Amino acid sequence: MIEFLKRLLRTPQGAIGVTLVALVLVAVVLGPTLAPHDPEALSPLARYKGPSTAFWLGTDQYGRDIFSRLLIGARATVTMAVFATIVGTLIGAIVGTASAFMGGRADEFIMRTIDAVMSIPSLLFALLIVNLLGSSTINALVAVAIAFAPGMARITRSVALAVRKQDYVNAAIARGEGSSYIVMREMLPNVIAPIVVEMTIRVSFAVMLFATLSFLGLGAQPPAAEWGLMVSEARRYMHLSAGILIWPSAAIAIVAVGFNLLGDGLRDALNPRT
Amino acid sequence: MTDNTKNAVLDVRNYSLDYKTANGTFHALKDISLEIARGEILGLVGESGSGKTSLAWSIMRYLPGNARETSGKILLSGEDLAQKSSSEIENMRGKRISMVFQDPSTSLNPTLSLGSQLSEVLVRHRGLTRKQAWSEGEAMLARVGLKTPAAMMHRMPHEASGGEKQRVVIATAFACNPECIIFDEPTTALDVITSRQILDLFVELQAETGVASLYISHDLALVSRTAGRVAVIRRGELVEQGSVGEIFTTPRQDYTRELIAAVPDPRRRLVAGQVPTDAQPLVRVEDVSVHYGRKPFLAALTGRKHERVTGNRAVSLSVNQGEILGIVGESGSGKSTLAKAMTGLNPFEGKIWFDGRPITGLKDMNTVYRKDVQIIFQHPDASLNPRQRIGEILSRPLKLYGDAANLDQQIGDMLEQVRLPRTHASRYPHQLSGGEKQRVAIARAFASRPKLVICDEITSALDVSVQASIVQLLLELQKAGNTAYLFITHDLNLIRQIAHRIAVMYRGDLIEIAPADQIDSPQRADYTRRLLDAVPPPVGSAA
Amino acid sequence: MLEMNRRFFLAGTAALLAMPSAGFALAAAPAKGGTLRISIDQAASVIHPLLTRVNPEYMITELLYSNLTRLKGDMSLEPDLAESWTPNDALTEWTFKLRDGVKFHDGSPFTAEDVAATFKAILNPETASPGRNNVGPIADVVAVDPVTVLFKLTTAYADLPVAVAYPTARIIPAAIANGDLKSLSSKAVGTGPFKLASYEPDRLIAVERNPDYYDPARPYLDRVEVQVFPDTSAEGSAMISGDIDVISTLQPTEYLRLDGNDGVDVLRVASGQFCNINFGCDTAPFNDARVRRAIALTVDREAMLQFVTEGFGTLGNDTPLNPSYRFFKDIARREKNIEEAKKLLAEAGYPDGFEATLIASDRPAVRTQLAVALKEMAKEAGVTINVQTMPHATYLEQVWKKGSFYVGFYNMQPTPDGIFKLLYTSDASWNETRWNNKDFDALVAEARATTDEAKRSELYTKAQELMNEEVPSIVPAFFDVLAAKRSWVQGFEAHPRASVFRLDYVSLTEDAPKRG
Amino acid sequence: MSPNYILKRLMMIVYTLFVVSLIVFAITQVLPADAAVMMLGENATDEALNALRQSMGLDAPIWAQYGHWLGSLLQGDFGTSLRTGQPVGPIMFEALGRSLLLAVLSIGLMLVLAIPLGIIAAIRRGKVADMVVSLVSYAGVSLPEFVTATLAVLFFADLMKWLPPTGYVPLTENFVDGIRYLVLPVCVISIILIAHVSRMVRSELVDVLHTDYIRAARMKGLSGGTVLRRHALRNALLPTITIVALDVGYLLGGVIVVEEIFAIPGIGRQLIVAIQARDLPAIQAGVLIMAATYSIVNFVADILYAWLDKRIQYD
Repeated sequence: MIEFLKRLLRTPQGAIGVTLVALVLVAVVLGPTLAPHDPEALSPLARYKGPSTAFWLGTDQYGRDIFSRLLIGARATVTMAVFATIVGTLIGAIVGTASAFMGGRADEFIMRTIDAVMSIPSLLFALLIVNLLGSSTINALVAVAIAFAPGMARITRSVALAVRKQDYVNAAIARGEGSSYIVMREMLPNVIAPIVVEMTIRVSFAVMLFATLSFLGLGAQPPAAEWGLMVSEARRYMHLSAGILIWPSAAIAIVAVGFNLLGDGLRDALNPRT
Repeated sequence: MTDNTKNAVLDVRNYSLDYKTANGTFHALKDISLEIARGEILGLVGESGSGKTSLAWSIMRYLPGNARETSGKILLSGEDLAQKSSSEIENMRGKRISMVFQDPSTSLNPTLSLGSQLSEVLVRHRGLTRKQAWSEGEAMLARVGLKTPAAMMHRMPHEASGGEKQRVVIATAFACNPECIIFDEPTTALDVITSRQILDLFVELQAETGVASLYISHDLALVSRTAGRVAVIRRGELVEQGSVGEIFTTPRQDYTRELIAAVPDPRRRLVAGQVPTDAQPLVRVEDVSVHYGRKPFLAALTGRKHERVTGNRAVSLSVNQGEILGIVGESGSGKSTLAKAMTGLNPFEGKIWFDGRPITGLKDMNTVYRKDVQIIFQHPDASLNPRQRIGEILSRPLKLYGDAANLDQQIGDMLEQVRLPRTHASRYPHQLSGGEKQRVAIARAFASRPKLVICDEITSALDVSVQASIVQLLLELQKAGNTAYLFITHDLNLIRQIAHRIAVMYRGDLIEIAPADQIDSPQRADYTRRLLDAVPPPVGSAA
Repeated sequence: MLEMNRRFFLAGTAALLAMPSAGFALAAAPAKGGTLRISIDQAASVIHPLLTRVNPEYMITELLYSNLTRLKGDMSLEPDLAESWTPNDALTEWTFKLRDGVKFHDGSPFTAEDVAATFKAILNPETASPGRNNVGPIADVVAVDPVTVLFKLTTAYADLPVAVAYPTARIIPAAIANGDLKSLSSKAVGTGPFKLASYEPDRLIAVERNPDYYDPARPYLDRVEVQVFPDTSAEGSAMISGDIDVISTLQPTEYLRLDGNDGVDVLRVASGQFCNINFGCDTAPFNDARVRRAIALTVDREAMLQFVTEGFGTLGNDTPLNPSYRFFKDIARREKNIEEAKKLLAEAGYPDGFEATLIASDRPAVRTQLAVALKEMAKEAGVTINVQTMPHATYLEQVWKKGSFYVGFYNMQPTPDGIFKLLYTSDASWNETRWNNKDFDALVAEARATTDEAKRSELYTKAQELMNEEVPSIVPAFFDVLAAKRSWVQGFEAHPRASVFRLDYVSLTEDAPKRG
Repeated sequence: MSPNYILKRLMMIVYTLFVVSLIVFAITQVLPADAAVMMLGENATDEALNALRQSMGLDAPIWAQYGHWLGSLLQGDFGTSLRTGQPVGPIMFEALGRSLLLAVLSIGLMLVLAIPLGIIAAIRRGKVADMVVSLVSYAGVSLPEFVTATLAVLFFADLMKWLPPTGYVPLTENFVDGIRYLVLPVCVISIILIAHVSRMVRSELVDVLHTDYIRAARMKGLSGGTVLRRHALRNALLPTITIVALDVGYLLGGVIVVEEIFAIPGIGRQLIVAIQARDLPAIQAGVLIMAATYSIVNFVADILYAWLDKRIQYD
């Protein structure tokens, strides 16, 4: 594990990625305790204020402290994105691995259907689902998860197929191992690594997707401090105070870049060749 | 070029090469000195990692960024290559010194026609126009013995056979009549018969052009009949160097001796002659056929019948208690397919009788059968799960077939049985060497005290010396448990050493089965004889 | 005398109203010609004159059709297709004299028949016209002669001339009204100042001058291009870059952004347009007036005015009327008073407050802003409000008129009666609050039929006081109507009604960019 | 590449569209909206509504409705918009045309930028240039389109006044203006893809540069440049075809947002409006058309790939 972390930190991507993500996680864990102000308290007299000692990043259209809102919002934003990705990945991984293991017509059928689903752009798909379920953070989460599942299924399958051909799987079959053991102990451990990489990178996509849903009025609900929502609300006020738009955007950018870099780092670190 | 054709064309003097790596400096070549005169072939023999390829790259001046040349020089016709500018080097490559690679299927660009890949070197170095180069190229293809050069020029690599491709590569190497050519295992990737033909071609062209040749190979036997002089390299150092005769008859170094001893020699039989053919064979394979592939969509749609790929065509054979049955054949002859069928990895038609019990398919292969029939694969790194410790890998068969009592004890014993330290149980496969890994695989196979072990090319990925020791181990285990082997290989010499009987397969058909000692008798099938002719006569006969 | 007064006030006559309204007298004689680009903030999906529902659609039909009367910038009436109108003494019958020689776009003459047919169509439930309940208590419409129409009413109604100016009361040919009414979804046959040139609901609606318009002077413009801008910020940018000449409805934030840009004039007019918190007065806990009043008491109205209008508005007092309306009564304003609120809640049986979900549609955005602000303000009185926003369509489908606690948003209506009958009486067309207060109904009904100014204002005052006491809905603030134009645009004014644009009075100066 | 394969792929497209039609129909069935109400508005009386429901066959069982819808679909009738009362098909296809223009231009720009970046990164692997390129690409993926779009408008239009902020002019109407209006949206869309594709090109090229045949080519005395041109690029760029095709899905998604902000009346706008107005026929048509576009693009890509890379044998 330690040795693995070393490998991870050796690449510049890995190093920067870990740092940024760690930064974000701090906000997620300690955000509420660190926040200097009540993120929802209105102050009519302190609207559109620039950065000051009282309000480090200034205040928004309700005179709320942007810095506090960012800290609080980290939970809503990041955990949601991570969670949605994990759910989507799990669904995808199960379907993909199963499909690969079954093979033959079943595999064909599953994959064609997945292709079909994937022909609907994931944003559009998410849009439809949220409209269906009604706009709320949880529903957005479900939507993103569902939108992600097919892609992940596809990737998992291709990886699983490669593993499936390996001789140690053949050996297991020849040994007369049960399917469950083969899938769980022989295949899955070797499938997971690339999946984790893909997952990490997709977290940033999830953040984007959430933000975009909020922009289309279908994501988190005001006055939630979800970053995407903050940005999309801010667009209306950006001409009165640029900070309202810039800070949450920057926060999102950090998450996105962080997870992307981390993903690339992981890819190298998990790659046997390096 | 001066007139000093007497002197060495290629002259490597006290050459040393290091690689800077994350965990310290690695000495790839230490004080190497060798010369090749015009018209001479120097065989460079060494096992994997001995540095023979590094030497090739240093001669071609194609070294990775972390390489450091710590001493010595490399002279081509007296000119120090180290002094040359990169553009000079580029002008030299392919013109004055060229190279033939191991695997033609990877050394040719899959998306360019063979012709363009051959002619580009002529355009580059002999300043021909594309047109001239093309026709010149045809001529050369004819010269390397390709039947339809004009057509071959237009083919894409995937449209040509391995042999044809390698001929094109050789043609390219000879294209500009270089002074020196480096052959890096030029036949290893090819089938027995093809490689024989390629070898003949090489010898012929070499004699004709008198090019100074450095012939790199791991195969002593092969080198013994191509090269005039041999240099043995080990861990970056030249062990010894001399004429083929000296080296093979009176080797001075122990390592050389071991190497020579390790080379399989049909005359040194390692098993007692015949096993008594008892009334009922252990396994009887009856008309087993294997087909691949599904009906393609259109065929399924139109109901048009279509020819499925055939792996095995009605193969029948039997193995007796404690017998070693060798199966030989070129790639695609269906040896492994049979093995897969017998272990339930391939669906098959026909019957397999085991211990008098009929097996018609996967469903019949119960625990008993699984326990009694084990398989060992070619590549140990592929057959051992990289994410499981040796201990876990070895524990599986124990858990599956009976006594899982005091596992650690048993696993330890298994490891010792295959000459591995008990401590290896806690290691991961990638922490072991190739030979060690294969030993683990063997240990796993024998854990269940099987009656039949199918060995699918299990030594072909290993170095000669390692191969020898593995074979040694296998034979001991065989004697100990009177286990029967189905030993699949393409190495005739090896199989002739250890098998009781040898089955020859070709394109999915079983050609014939013959006792090992009578495999070379003149009344064998034609294909069998061609195979035997193709393998170089074993070492020593040169002397 | 009173008689005179009454006639003087009620009877519109061309003589009186033909003169151009004061606003324009100052401006230089309008130049003719040119193309005006005006932006709207959502697609004009419907151009059927009887079925339009939102301001952008009203704009289009206003360009293409005419009413009998129309509202001027000061909310007073001006004749359109009608030249004059007179009621009977009981105010139960109104006679409209029509212009002669007016032609529809298809060349057919305009007569009283068309008026009759149009109103019959509007009143026909099958047509499902949104204006059905807003054009007055009409029993029957009779074409007396080609230029005379008689409106028979079910009750006395003083405001009919204003009611017929309602945006969905555009006059269409009888032939179509009695025939293929649907055909007007994609074509336009009106008597309006402009003819439909091209119609792309989501991008561009272009109209061209109607040479046969009854007023030879107007319209001044050759062509009007109505462009759809889904994104308000983008709309502002387009104005700055001079891509568009007029923004018909402007967000306060964009107003602040555009203000001071040279070449851009921002326009502002006080209006009765408002956002309110609707209580379902038939469902607990809101069926208790004390609870409603308590929540109203938590509102800091000055702050709210800032939050939802950036200060571009007037304070509300929980009635839909403000100084922009005639008959507005300035009752003592309800100020924030948490103590009082807590007390009322306790009396009502909620000593430690309660929890409720406040629903706000996502368009326009102020709905959400209002909800979020109220959430925080109500906190102080121990009332926990969960804000839930939803797409407008879902809102209309699931909450509107059904919900018991949600945010509404309304244009100013031409008269108090208009807004009361629209939202608050038991028989209101959109009885959102289900307040169903008999006394209130009675007051409004009586006021309708009353002609005496003093009496009327007294009745409306009572009504407002009652409403302010009962709080069927919280009206914290009214919005000014904001708009913007390039300086080269003349004669465009922001209209308090927000659904009136009067583009036929607009002209371009010579420094306007020449366009195709 | 056998006719067999082509036929198979075509059948796949048909299947895809079938599945999509099921999905979209299912979704639109349960969307919280009553088609009749949407059409007649809030003021419709119940009689009116019921009458309309009858005429629209909304009272028929679901499967019957689906059958009917699919049937008319096959006759090229996408139904009438509940919002505008106009036939959906023509509107959607016109919109699709505009979106495709946007998409094609974006892909074009993206390729022009991404491929060189990827190549530089690959040959200067691990060097500064490589880092710079990856930073650029990360910048691309670090913000959602609607933010980049907003910032782009603020800077290039409001501040610099170089380009018109938003809006759309058909190229047929005025080519120059049309292009000027397209510049910003095209840039915004391509930024996202540049990141992905340049990284793709990089890794592919890195792999190719390590193959034996590249070494072999160098050993023939060919210069690095020649080898790159003649041997490496071709093989490295082939896979990008498929990747780009797959990205079209993401692109169409991005187009939705960008069109919303830049007021481009493309299919994305149409869909947003349709979804907001619960215009079911429009939603169905829009989604189907998008899916079809995606499948066809990928089909073409596969054929192109198979045609360019003779190695692949499809059955």
